[in-house]
Amino acid sequence: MKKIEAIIKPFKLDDVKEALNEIGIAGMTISEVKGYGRQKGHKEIYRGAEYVVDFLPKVKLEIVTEESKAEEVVNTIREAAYTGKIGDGKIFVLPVEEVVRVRTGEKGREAI
Amino acid sequence: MKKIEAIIKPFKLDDVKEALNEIGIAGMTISEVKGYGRQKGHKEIYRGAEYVVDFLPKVKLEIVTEESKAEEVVNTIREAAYTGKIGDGKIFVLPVEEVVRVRTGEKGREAI
Amino acid sequence: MKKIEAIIKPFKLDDVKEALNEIGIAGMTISEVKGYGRQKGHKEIYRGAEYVVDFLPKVKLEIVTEESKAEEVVNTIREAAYTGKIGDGKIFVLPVEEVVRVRTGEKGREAI
Amino acid sequence: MEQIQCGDTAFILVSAALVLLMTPGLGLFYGGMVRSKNVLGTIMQSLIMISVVSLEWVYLGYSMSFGPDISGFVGDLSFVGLKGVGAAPNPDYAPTIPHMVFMIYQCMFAVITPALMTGTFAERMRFAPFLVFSVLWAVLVYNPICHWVWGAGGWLKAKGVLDFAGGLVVHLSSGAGALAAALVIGKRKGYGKEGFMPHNLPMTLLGTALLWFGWFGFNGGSALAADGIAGVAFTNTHLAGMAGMAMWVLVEWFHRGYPTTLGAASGAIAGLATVTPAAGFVGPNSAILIGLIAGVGCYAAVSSKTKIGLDDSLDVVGIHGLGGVLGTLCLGLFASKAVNPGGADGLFAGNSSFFMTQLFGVGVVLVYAFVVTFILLKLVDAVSRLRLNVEDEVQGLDLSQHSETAYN
Amino acid sequence: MEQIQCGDTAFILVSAALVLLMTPGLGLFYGGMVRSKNVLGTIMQSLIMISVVSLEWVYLGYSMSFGPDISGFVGDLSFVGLKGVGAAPNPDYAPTIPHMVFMIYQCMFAVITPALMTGTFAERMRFAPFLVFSVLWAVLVYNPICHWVWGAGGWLKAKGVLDFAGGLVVHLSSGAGALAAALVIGKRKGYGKEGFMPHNLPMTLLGTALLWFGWFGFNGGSALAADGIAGVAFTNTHLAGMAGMAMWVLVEWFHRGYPTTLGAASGAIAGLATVTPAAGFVGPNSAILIGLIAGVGCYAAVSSKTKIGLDDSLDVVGIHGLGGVLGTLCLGLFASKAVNPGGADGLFAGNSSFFMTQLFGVGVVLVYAFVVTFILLKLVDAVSRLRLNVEDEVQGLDLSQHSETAYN
Amino acid sequence: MEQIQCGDTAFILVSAALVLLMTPGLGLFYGGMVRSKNVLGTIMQSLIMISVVSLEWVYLGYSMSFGPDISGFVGDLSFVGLKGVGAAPNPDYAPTIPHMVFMIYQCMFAVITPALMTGTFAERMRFAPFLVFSVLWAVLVYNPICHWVWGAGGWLKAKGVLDFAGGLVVHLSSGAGALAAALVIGKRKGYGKEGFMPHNLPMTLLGTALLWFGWFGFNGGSALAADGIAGVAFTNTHLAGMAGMAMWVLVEWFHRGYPTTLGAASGAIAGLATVTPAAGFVGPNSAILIGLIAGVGCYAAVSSKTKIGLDDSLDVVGIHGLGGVLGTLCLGLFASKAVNPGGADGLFAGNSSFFMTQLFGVGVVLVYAFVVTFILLKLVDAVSRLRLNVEDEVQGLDLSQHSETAYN
Ligand SMILES: Nc1ncnc2c1ncn2[C@@H]1O[C@H](COP(=O)(O)OP(=O)(O)O)[C@@H](O)[C@H]1O
Ligand SMILES: Nc1ncnc2c1ncn2[C@@H]1O[C@H](COP(=O)(O)OP(=O)(O)O)[C@@H](O)[C@H]1O
Ligand SMILES: Nc1ncnc2c1ncn2[C@@H]1O[C@H](COP(=O)(O)OP(=O)(O)O)[C@@H](O)[C@H]1O
Repeated sequence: MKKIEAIIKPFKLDDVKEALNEIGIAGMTISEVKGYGRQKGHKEIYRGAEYVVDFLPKVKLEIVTEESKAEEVVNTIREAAYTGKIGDGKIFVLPVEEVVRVRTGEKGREAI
Repeated sequence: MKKIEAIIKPFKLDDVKEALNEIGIAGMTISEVKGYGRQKGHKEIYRGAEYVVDFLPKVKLEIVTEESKAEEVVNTIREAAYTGKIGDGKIFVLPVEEVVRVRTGEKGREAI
Repeated sequence: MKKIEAIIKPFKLDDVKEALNEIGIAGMTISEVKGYGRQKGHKEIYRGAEYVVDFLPKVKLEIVTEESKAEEVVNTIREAAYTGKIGDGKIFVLPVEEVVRVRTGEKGREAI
Repeated sequence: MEQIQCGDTAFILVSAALVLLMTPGLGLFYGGMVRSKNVLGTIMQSLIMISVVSLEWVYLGYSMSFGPDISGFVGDLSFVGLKGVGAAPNPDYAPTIPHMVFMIYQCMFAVITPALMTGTFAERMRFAPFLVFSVLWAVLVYNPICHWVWGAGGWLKAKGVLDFAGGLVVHLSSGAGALAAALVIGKRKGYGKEGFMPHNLPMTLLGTALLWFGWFGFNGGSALAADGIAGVAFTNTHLAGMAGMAMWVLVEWFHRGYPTTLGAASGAIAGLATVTPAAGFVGPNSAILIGLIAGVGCYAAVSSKTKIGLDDSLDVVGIHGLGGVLGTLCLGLFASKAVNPGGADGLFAGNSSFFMTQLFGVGVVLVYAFVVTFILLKLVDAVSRLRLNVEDEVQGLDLSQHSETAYN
Repeated sequence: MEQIQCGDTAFILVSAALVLLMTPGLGLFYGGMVRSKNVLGTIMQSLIMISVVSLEWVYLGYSMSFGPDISGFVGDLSFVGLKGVGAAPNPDYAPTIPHMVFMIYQCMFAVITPALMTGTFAERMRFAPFLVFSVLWAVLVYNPICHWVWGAGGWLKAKGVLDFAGGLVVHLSSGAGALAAALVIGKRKGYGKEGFMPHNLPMTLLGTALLWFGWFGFNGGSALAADGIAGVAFTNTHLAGMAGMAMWVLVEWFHRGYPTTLGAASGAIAGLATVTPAAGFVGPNSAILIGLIAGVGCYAAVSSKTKIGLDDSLDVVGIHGLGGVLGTLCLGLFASKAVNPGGADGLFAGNSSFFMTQLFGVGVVLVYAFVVTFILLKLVDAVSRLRLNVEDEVQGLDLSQHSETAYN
Repeated sequence: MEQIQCGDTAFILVSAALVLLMTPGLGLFYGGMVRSKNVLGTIMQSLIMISVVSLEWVYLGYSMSFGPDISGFVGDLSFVGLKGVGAAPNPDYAPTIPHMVFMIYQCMFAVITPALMTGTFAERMRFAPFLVFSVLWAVLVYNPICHWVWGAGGWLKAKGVLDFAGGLVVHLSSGAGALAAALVIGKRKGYGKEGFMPHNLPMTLLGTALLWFGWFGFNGGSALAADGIAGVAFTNTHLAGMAGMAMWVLVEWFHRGYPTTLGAASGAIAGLATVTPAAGFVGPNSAILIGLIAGVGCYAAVSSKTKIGLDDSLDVVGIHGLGGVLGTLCLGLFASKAVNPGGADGLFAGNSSFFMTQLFGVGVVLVYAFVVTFILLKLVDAVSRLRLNVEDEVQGLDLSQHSETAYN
């Protein structure tokens, strides 16, 4: 099993979700995160002074999937999240040793 | 070392925390996430129109623990988070290579 | 590739970010989490009654980096996040199998 | 109509606007204290009272409360649909302002009273039976008590019971009703185990501010003229509010080690509620004393509720109920004809019988409101379950009752 | 100046303050409904109207609206810079209060009207062209319509068109303008695909409370004296607001299965807007009816807008536009000289010609406001693109237009 | 008592309510600008002033400020405990309203003044010494200055210094005190390194709205009657507020490239504060000019504070202090007996001596308030450390001082 973590631009979430649905991924967990990277933070003005805000809002997707599907998921996310501008984000693939569904106790690929 | 990630229903957090305490787990990190899965999203009404909200509030627990305790942790969470209804959530087990306690610099099982 | 996850005290974030910048780490993702551990929760008063709040605000950093840099990153975080008081947090190192940059499709160390 | 004073009319119109603002203010006050999944439902329970009770008021309540008296007990139906309630003053109540202005001013009081009660059963009542209960409560509890105490010919009024701006009519009636409601509906799931911490205290503080602001109209306007009595009622309102705030904060600081902001808000509301019956009948130093008594008394009540295991969720009994009692009795102690010749002298001015009269008034209103509310709730519950089922309570009022989420 | 009444002056000053409060109240009402990245920009579009329109009002608008009449069409420039607008009353408009008080009271109406329109193009207009458009709109749409309907000598007024507090001048003018604006600026990116759920409904409910509170000044104050007419206008405002709230909630409950809090707020605003033109000219039972009509009518309009694919984002057309139409026509039905001898009798009092006059007024204002707004927006757009570019729309108004973030 | 006017009484009562609302409004204004861990503590510092100062006012302050004069310097103790302050007017101050109404109206001014100062030492002062300091400040700074400027027999008043509604008494006294406080308490931990971005700007905008609304009572009510002067003061308040907002936004747009919403709010407050001393003494065109001057002047002050490294956290010095100075001097320039025969003619009406008088007033109040505040803070600090320790500052006011969390 693999866990795919993707950091994407928030407004791309809907597109990515749809694209994943199309390839049969029906489960995922998302969270709001802040990212720091090549993409320059923006300036904000506060009472006549300028401040640089480094951390930009991003969405993190976490998807656990079978080994055989991992690459397809990665590619799908890549395409759906793509804008071509700096800050589009990253995708990480991590190994997962076990998966359990709380409701049924099923394990492994049954649990996804 | 293993990292256990569990996605559970928010109102089950207290039960899970207590159950983990009982088996001697005294450290964990939680975050608010949104989940998408078999559990159908709810409808919301906005000015006379209906919208489906896909992402449901969930809580994510992260617990790093010794290899030998991992299974017990997984089972404990499973039981405490169980309601039997769709959407109860998932538990993932991931390998961890190193753990460090910031305060002392301790590593490995000492650090947990 | 390694993924370093660090749970630190929120007010240490700026120091840690700067320290990481100095060793050439220019990308990271952070999120707000709540932690539970040795550090005792605080009491809160609500209409004449006292309640113990167990979960304390923490910041979680996630940094994916090359294997060879992982140790330096861990040490750097450790030093910058250190206050010596209970609750300083933990650092976890996890294996990462693949990294992709959404914008370019680059993989591996190029993608970081 | 020659006798209409534009200054008095201006004052009561503005006062009516201020009292209207208190109802959503109360919604915010309560809304900040509940968990975020219940905030809309909680505000809604206040807000919708504006519709429910105003309708009832126009087509029944005003006439029951202030219509020509039937043997001291209730008004007749002369004013139903506001028949005859126009620009000419009603000399029984307010000779210098249009009758309609008096009617709408009183409407705002009728609206907020059942809204106060919602704090006690917060986070767990179904919306539909709540509406039904509220209408019945307005008709069977509020209107009669209002008539007894304020209606021309009302029997408690005839007995000499005084209530300047609603210690009995508003605060005790809702507080006693709240006690019944807390008993009937039972504790929230997780009560005593989880913390139920307030989800947004700045919202509660904003609500407090709007309530305080509105209370000037509530108490000041109850003079029904912009005169010296209005001035003293206004001043007393402010002074009791600030004294209640000071006292609660001090007691809490001493008792728990910290002066909290919610304590400040709670003490202010306690002081404001408690001075309400007395506002136009006592002097400012008495008002400060009343505020101090409210601060310590309501603090004690609220912090001991957990001991008796009553889930009066947002402390309607401990603040409004007790405040109504304390205030009405304090009026029995501190009332002074030197301040208001139209009032009475209290115990400390040597008139112990007035104190007993007030005690009697408290007893009557407390028992009546408690008993009738209890019966009403049991009846409504029998017809249509009051309480949310467990899943809905877990999911929260907002989604389960209103299909909405407060924050996105 | 002997004839100045301090009671009337007090009432109109307080009313002016209440109406001022409506503009930031509207900002919060709208601000809660947009996505969090747009909340500051949305509030700003209301707030800044205070500066933009007040300046315009002092140096042009007041004189165009209420200055000595030029052939029924517009006021002359006598009052520019408030020349001659002082403590002495202007007997044409308000004989018992200082002229300056009348001027500043009317200023608040001029301010809020273009602010109402901002709901229709929420989340996607650039700030600079928005300012330019708003000034032009105030000059070319608001001022003339205001003069026609309310100015001494205005031609619609002369024809007998009545508008107590701004059904035509405020609500229909902005609602018709909003329709034009929604057409010109087009849909938001993602419209129909994403949900655009409100980011903070308690903020919207707070805005509703402030609007309702302020509306007492808006309608009550339009009597320009603290008298029986003010009393009836005040009462009608409250009753239509509560009836609109009740009706919207009921219809929605029936139609969608849930009574929502945003529905309650929307219904209240619909009722309040709809009764505006009629407030001082009809009796309270008619006001309740008007509120009920507003609740169901505006609900129907708002919930069918998606069908025609109009992105009137926060429903200015469906609530203020339709409310202005319905209210002005209802006045044609329900007006009664028994309530206000200075008013008219409506259709139900046997006077069908008055209804036709009102219909004519609606037609004129609707067409004029729509056409001129449409042209103005096209012109401004040609000079300086109205719409945010896509990146800025994605990023949100707050960062792209104001370099700020609402919540940290 | 025959001479009491119900219209005037109504107006001052409502004005008092409006001014009371400003204190929590200020709490929200400030609360939105701090980090979320400090929001409750920040609001509390305003809110609790209602208790602290009102108590001081009743038992000392009112008498020191407005009691029978002792050699121009301070009032005697005749009015302690409000002895003799009743329904009969005090002809020295307000002959047409009850003395008690005047007293409570002035109480609200005394309450908000030290609350204004809290913005300067936001996020880092301990609660207990803060309370002690505030009482002492009210007694030793506010009361004397109030007596000098407004008290019958006050020496600055006798010299001809004018201050319509508190440019010296409220804004400069707190602004000069704030300067001292910023120096004594020092910078926040992380100052210059971290951003300290506002945690909730909509809260600040709401605070701005409540302040603006309340300011109508603050300045309008300072006429102490609902007359033409009240009308002009009210109008000037609005116009200076809107002009300040316009100017700040424009300057910022030019200077930084963006018009911000916090800039709009700041400019509005700057304009409102600056016109305060002049409100009833100048014409509306002058008021607009004053607002424009305030907008650019306070912007310049605020944006240069970082250069001198002063951590006046929420800009009390740059807005209220400078506003008080500018407004008092502008009054010296623009005052006109044509507007208010009870006022003066200023420099532009050819009376340069009045300008010098105003300059003198500014100097006296600035030096006195700065010096006494500085000494007071040093004294209190010596007895009980003013500043939070580092852990508490990191943890935030809410948890460390009040054992509460704002948002859950
Ligand atoms: N080494 C890293 N570890 C974890 N997250 C990273 C890392 N580098 C970048 N990110 C995340 O990816 C986001 C996008 O990265 P950035 O360098 O701005 O642009 P790009 O992906 O186009 O190279 C960042 O905002 C951050 O959230
Ligand atoms: N493949 C997945 N990867 C990551 N998270 C998942 C995945 N599938 C489900 N989840 C998480 O688990 C939650 C529950 O899943 P769901 O399919 O709704 O019910 P159940 O766990 O009963 O099968 C989801 O809301 C989501 O947060
Ligand atoms: N076993 C664990 N798994 C995951 N997170 C943990 C674990 N133990 C501690 N943490 C996180 O680390 C934080 C600090 O831990 P704590 O035990 O309070 O102090 P210390 O790190 O000084 O021992 C906790 O608040 C929690 O977020």
